[in-house]
Amino acid sequence: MPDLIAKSALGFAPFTLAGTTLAEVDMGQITAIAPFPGQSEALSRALGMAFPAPGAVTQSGDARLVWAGRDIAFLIGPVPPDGLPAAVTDQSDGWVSLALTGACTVDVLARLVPLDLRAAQSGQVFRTALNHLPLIVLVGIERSFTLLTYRSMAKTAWHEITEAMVKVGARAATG
Amino acid sequence: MRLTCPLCGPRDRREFYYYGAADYLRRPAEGASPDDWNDYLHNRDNPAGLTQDLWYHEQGCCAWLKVTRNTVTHEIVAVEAVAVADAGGAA
Amino acid sequence: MAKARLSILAYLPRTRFNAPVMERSAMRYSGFKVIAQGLFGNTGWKPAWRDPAPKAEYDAVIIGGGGHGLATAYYLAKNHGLTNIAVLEKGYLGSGNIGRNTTIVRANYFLPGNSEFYSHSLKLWEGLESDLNYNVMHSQRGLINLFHSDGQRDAFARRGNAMINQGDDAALLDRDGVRELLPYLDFDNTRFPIYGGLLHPRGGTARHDAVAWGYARAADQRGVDLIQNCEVTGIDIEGGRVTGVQTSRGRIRAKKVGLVVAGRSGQVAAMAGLRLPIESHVLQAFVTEGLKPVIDHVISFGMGHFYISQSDKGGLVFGGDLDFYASYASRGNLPMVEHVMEAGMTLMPMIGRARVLRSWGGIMDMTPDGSPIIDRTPVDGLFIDAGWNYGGFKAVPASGFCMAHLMATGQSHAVAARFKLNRFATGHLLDEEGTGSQHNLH
Amino acid sequence: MRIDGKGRIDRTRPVTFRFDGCTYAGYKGDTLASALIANDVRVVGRSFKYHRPRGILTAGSEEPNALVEIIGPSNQTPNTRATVQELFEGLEVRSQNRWPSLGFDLLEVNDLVAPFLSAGFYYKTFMWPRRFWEGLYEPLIRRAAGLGSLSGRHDEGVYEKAWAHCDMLVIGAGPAGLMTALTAARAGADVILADESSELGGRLLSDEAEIDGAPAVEWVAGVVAELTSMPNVRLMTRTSVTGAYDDGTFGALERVGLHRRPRPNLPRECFWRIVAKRSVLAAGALERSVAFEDNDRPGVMMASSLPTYLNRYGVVPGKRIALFTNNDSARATARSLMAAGVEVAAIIDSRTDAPDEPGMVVHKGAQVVRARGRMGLREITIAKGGTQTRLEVDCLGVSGGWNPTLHLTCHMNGRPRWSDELAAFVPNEGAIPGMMVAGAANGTFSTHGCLAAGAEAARASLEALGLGSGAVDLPQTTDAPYNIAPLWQVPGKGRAWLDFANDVTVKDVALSAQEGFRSVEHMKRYTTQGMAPDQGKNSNVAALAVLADATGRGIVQTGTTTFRPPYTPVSIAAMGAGGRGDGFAPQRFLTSDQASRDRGAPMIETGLWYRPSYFPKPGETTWREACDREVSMVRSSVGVTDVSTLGKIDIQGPDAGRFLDFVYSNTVSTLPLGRVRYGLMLREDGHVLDDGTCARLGEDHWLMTTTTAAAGLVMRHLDFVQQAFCARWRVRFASVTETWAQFAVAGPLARDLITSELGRAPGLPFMGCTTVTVQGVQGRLFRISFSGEEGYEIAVPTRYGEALFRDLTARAETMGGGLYGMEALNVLRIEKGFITHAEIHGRTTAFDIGMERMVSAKKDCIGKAAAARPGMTGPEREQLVGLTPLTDSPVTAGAYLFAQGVALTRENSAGYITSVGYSPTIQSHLALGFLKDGRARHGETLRLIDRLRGVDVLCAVVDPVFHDPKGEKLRA
Repeated sequence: MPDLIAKSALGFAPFTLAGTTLAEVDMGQITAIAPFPGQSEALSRALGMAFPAPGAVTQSGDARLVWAGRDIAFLIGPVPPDGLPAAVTDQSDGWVSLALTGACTVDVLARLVPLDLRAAQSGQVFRTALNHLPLIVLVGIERSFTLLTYRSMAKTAWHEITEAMVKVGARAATG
Repeated sequence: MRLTCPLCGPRDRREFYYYGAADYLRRPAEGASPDDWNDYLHNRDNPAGLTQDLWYHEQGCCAWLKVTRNTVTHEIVAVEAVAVADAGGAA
Repeated sequence: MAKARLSILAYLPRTRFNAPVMERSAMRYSGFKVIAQGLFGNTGWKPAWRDPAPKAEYDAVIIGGGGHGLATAYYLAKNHGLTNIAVLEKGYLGSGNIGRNTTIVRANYFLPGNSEFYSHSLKLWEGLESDLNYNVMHSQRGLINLFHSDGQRDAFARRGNAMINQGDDAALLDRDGVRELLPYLDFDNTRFPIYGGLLHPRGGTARHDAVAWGYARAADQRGVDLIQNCEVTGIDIEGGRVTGVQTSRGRIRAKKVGLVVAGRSGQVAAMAGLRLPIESHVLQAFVTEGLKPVIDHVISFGMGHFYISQSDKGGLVFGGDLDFYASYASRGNLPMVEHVMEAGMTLMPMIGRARVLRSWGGIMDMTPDGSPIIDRTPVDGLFIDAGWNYGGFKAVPASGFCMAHLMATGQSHAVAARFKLNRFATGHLLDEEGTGSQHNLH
Repeated sequence: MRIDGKGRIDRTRPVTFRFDGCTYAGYKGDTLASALIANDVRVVGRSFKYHRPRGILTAGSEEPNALVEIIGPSNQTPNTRATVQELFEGLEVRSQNRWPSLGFDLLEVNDLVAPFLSAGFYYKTFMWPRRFWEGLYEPLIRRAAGLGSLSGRHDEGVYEKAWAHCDMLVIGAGPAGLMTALTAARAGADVILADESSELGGRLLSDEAEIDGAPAVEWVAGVVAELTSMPNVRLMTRTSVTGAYDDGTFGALERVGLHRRPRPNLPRECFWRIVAKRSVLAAGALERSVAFEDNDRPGVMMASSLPTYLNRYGVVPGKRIALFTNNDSARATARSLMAAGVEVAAIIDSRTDAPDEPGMVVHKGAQVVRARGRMGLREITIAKGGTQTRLEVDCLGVSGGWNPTLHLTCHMNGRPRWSDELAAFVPNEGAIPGMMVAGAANGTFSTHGCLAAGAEAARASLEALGLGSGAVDLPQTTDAPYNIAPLWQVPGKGRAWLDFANDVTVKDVALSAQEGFRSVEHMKRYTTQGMAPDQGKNSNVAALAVLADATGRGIVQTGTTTFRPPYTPVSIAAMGAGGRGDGFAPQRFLTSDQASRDRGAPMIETGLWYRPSYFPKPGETTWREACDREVSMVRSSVGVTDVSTLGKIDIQGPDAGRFLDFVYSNTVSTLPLGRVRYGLMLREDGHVLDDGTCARLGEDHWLMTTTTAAAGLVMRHLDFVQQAFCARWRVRFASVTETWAQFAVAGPLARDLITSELGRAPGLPFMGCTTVTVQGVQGRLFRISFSGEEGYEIAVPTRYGEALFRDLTARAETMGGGLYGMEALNVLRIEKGFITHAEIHGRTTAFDIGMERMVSAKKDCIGKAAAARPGMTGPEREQLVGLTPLTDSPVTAGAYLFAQGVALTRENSAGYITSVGYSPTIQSHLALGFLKDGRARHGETLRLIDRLRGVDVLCAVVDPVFHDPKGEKLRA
């Protein structure tokens, strides 16, 4: 057991407004896996799950392989085996994960993200921007979203999302 | 303006970083003449019409893209990856 | 906010009046003339310039009837006595960037090569009205470059010292000094706290269209033919020497041809077989509805690539950075629009309720070091004045002055001696921004 | 005057408001304009140049006259159109551009001296004496000009921006727009219908048209109800589509809270970015005026505004109204007014073949030549066949025909086409890719025509979207023809207004042509025609017709100016929403952020990060005291600082070494495992891009560090080099900047501190690296130094960063050491002659900083060829040197260097200073700078001069490494 105390990026209590909640979540182990040229299939065999197509997530048990950009995917869950034909980088501490759930998630994100998320399907993933912040959007069920951005920018992300929630809430209250 | 990233689909221009003319892809070989280097780094056709230039999907998949584009109308004719992506086992 | 400007007597000793030399009988403008004409229904005003048909041959032809081209023609006539010359303009006089900029006039460069040139330009500005007998409304309101860190202060201190070394003026303001001049800035903004500013008291603005018209009228009065709606379609070269141009109004022979076509330099140079170190980009600018005086200075906010002044009509005139992609469209897109507005709101949220009335775009010929080219070309008799990036307006007088000198004498003027076409090949760069050879980063 | 039984206002909900200090009553549903009309307020504003009294001209956003200031609880909003501002309880308004009052305005003197203020007069005068321009003339002009005023206080309002996406954006909800939206929505398209009004229906709410045999408003209500019920339709009222941009992107401004009392957190406005696969412009048409003498008097209005005021708001602006027209459209207006019991004194129709109108006096082939009534229309003069008659009226409705609202089609440089039949410009097809234009915006003015065009636009758009045919039965309605005989100006001696807002008259345009400003752009710029808040919506076409006449050309040859975004003005705050304060750029925080703040460290921004400047101790009153102490502490014991902001890039693969050799100027691939090397990176143009270290963590595994400022830049650069030039190489990289918290430990006791932290001696040679276990956590240890002391950097996963920082701090303090901040870090590196971006400022070559030998001759690398250009090396260039003042005087960065005895001119300056600091170690001020041929000039004495700050100090030129030049401490 480490003697150093681990801290999450924010440590804030969840924020709820207009039936919508923003909460910091722990994604556990995140490993970036970037197959070397021509090695995607070999990598898929070694991992036991297909290297995802752009915008997709593949799954094997509790392990998810989330597309995260050109020739790179994030393995979420297990620690990957050694000797993969890929560059393997632990990214667990590089990101803050925020869960946005509830009634107005799409309206809130429409104020922040330049994508049409109304018809986003569970299991889709987008690399994009949250205003000026880099963003990975993981689409969950019932219009819930997991938002990943750089850990050091967690406070800005939290601030901007809650600001949008406040304005959406004020509109809803005004009718 | 929207660019259709081969990996991410149509995206707003603000996700992209513009570099310059696709001339930058034709880097002179080691030992090329100073004139070749001057041409490579500085001189441009700079057409009023169709051109090819380089964009980087910085707030996206990080692919460098070669975009065929009209500089007068801003019409995007084609977008292709500078390097063929390796995703999904494609060569 | 017009402060102590009304103490007129303080200015009187510095006043002098240079009557311009008129070579043909032309109408002089003055307050008395305005009153006299007003009394008689304003029916006596003559055209500001003639509308001549092109002659078959000129001693020199300037391609491009924008600010730089008109100024070149004017100084060729005035300084070098060349009057058998023509300016060929594809559209109307002043239809290029001279009519679509943010009207800022300054001489706050720091690299040798730029310093002396813009310093010279500012001196020409300061005598322009009496020189041209045209009120271009040059207003030295003072320009303030804000800085937001110790490192930026040092960089601006270097710039200010370079300006003083050049013989120009500069003052370093601390935070309180900025607050005194610009109390409406957001000094509580913790994102980019204002550390101070570099004040360039002689910086300011001018009425952009009037500059083109003033030069046009003065050049016309000295005998220059200003030929509008005359598009150059080819450049005639024989044995490596220019002999004339092909135009939509026929062939025109010329011993010397000056290429002064900002925003089109690449296409026109290509007619002479030249490939230029230029990539053209769009720069947007904005003006609000008219407002009572609220901003007295020109303010530049480097962190947000934002600059603003207020026109005499009351509109806030402001802009930002390039749209960053090569374009000839004279119009931009929303990401830069929004970026500029966000920068305005972070710096001076008091302008929030001003409404943007109009946006427009100009075509900037961007060079790999952000500095211009005034030089001979490999074709004998063909000269080029190009690559003004987005700093062309303030350069108009000196650009015309130096281009005229070059065309008349064949030699670069001392203050434009470093604006060589081959400096990129040799590595003698004039990169004020320090951003390198990527055209759009200057 | 209010008319009983008319209008769509809610008469059960009275509203009081104040205008120029007087309290008035209106109803919910009123605009400010309709409420002022109801209260018989005639003069609402003053004109721009001549300060003439002005009333309300229109009933829409194109209003040029009735601009007012809204006084809010926290701030004021200038130039608000009274015709757009909806009434709410407590609305407080004042008129603008007048002093001292609206009724008595001193600057009305301008109107008396108007002959001397002709177009462009200011270009011809105010030149002498020269200094009078800035001293006298310009301040006077500026104070007279302008319209409303800003308060000068920060705008504390709430604004937002948002994105919307759709298959079809329908702009305008009149008959054409409603029909388009209905047809498309029924076919299943994802539709956004945007309209700038508070209510959908467009002119169907104003006119008394019939559809399917019933009042058109009933059809509107049915369609709106159906659209409201459909999940694939979004109705955006109070939303002006302001700009058409590339690839189906539109800007739109929604007035969210401006029509009601302010509520906490409710945005005033929202700026929408709408991305549409297809769009239909159904924005209708704008009626235009006819220029005649004093046609700007309060009470002279657009004819079409009268039925709008009557049928939407139940008001009429006069008791006795005349209409002046050159087309058929004003007839319905006359009938509506008559039916409501308003006296229509006459219809003055300029057409000799104009139709009769039962029950009304129609003067055919007649013109209104003059209006009288300075503070409100009293009388008009009618000319017919050489005779003039006077007619007492208090309101004149003018219709000079209709201009399609085609502005958006010009936003991508599209030029409209002139239609002789309509005497108007009509849009060119395809001006905006994916956009169709339907209805009056396309020159189709009848209700039937609009409905048919809307259905057809929907059909064609659906087909393009692959959504079927969208067949809908067209409702039955009339298809009246539109007959017009163009009339732009009525001849006469007086001033006849074209551009009301900018006070441009027919004479001004004629004078412009007389003076050679014959191009339409010249005329616009010379007279300011069309440059006012309405951007020429009311006047451009007439003005260019007048210009065409004055120059003897046709309108087609004269051409048009270009409409640019926005269609209606948009507040800076709305388009800049989110930018205020901290919102302009992301903030990045270190894991040690709170711990540093706990110790009172002022945090300063570097890049996007916040880093501690220094750590004040009790009793210290200046930053210098803290900085000196921290520097001495590092030199004598041990200091700790957070360096996590440095870019960290993890590079892996069999070809990684080869790749590094290509992007670094020096050779890195030969580095042994477990070692670190300094690397220099060039831009392809040969200048220094960045410097940093590169560690070899494994056979095929490297860790590159970059400076804080260049981290993103370097990542992008590496991506480019890899994807463009060596995509087949087996190398991949990922940023791990965020993954690791990394702390520098420096000083003679650094090894002791690391030993204490790890529980064992580090056992690393200088420039070595290894993995370590830190208090049970897997970490990394590097022996590198940016201070010149023995130094280590220790890294742990970010989640442990704060704990390790606090632990290191506590251990350091027990050893007599502690934290140091950016100020001390800067002094330490200057003492050692290490460079930062103050020195590698983008114009620096490897030669300049004495590192030309780091550009390996044995291999190609990025930037090598360009660095070999003749201008990039040699004694003419300024080279890095150190400088020490001969006296104990502070020196400043940004100062210049001069030889003694020379004039202080640009030509004589020999170099400049980039970095300065006071070195408590050497007990001297120190400077780094660049000096021409500097390496050959060590030992010279130069003047360091900063005239901005009054510094003039003699300095010795020395080697830039002031401290421990042999590096013995580093390697200890």
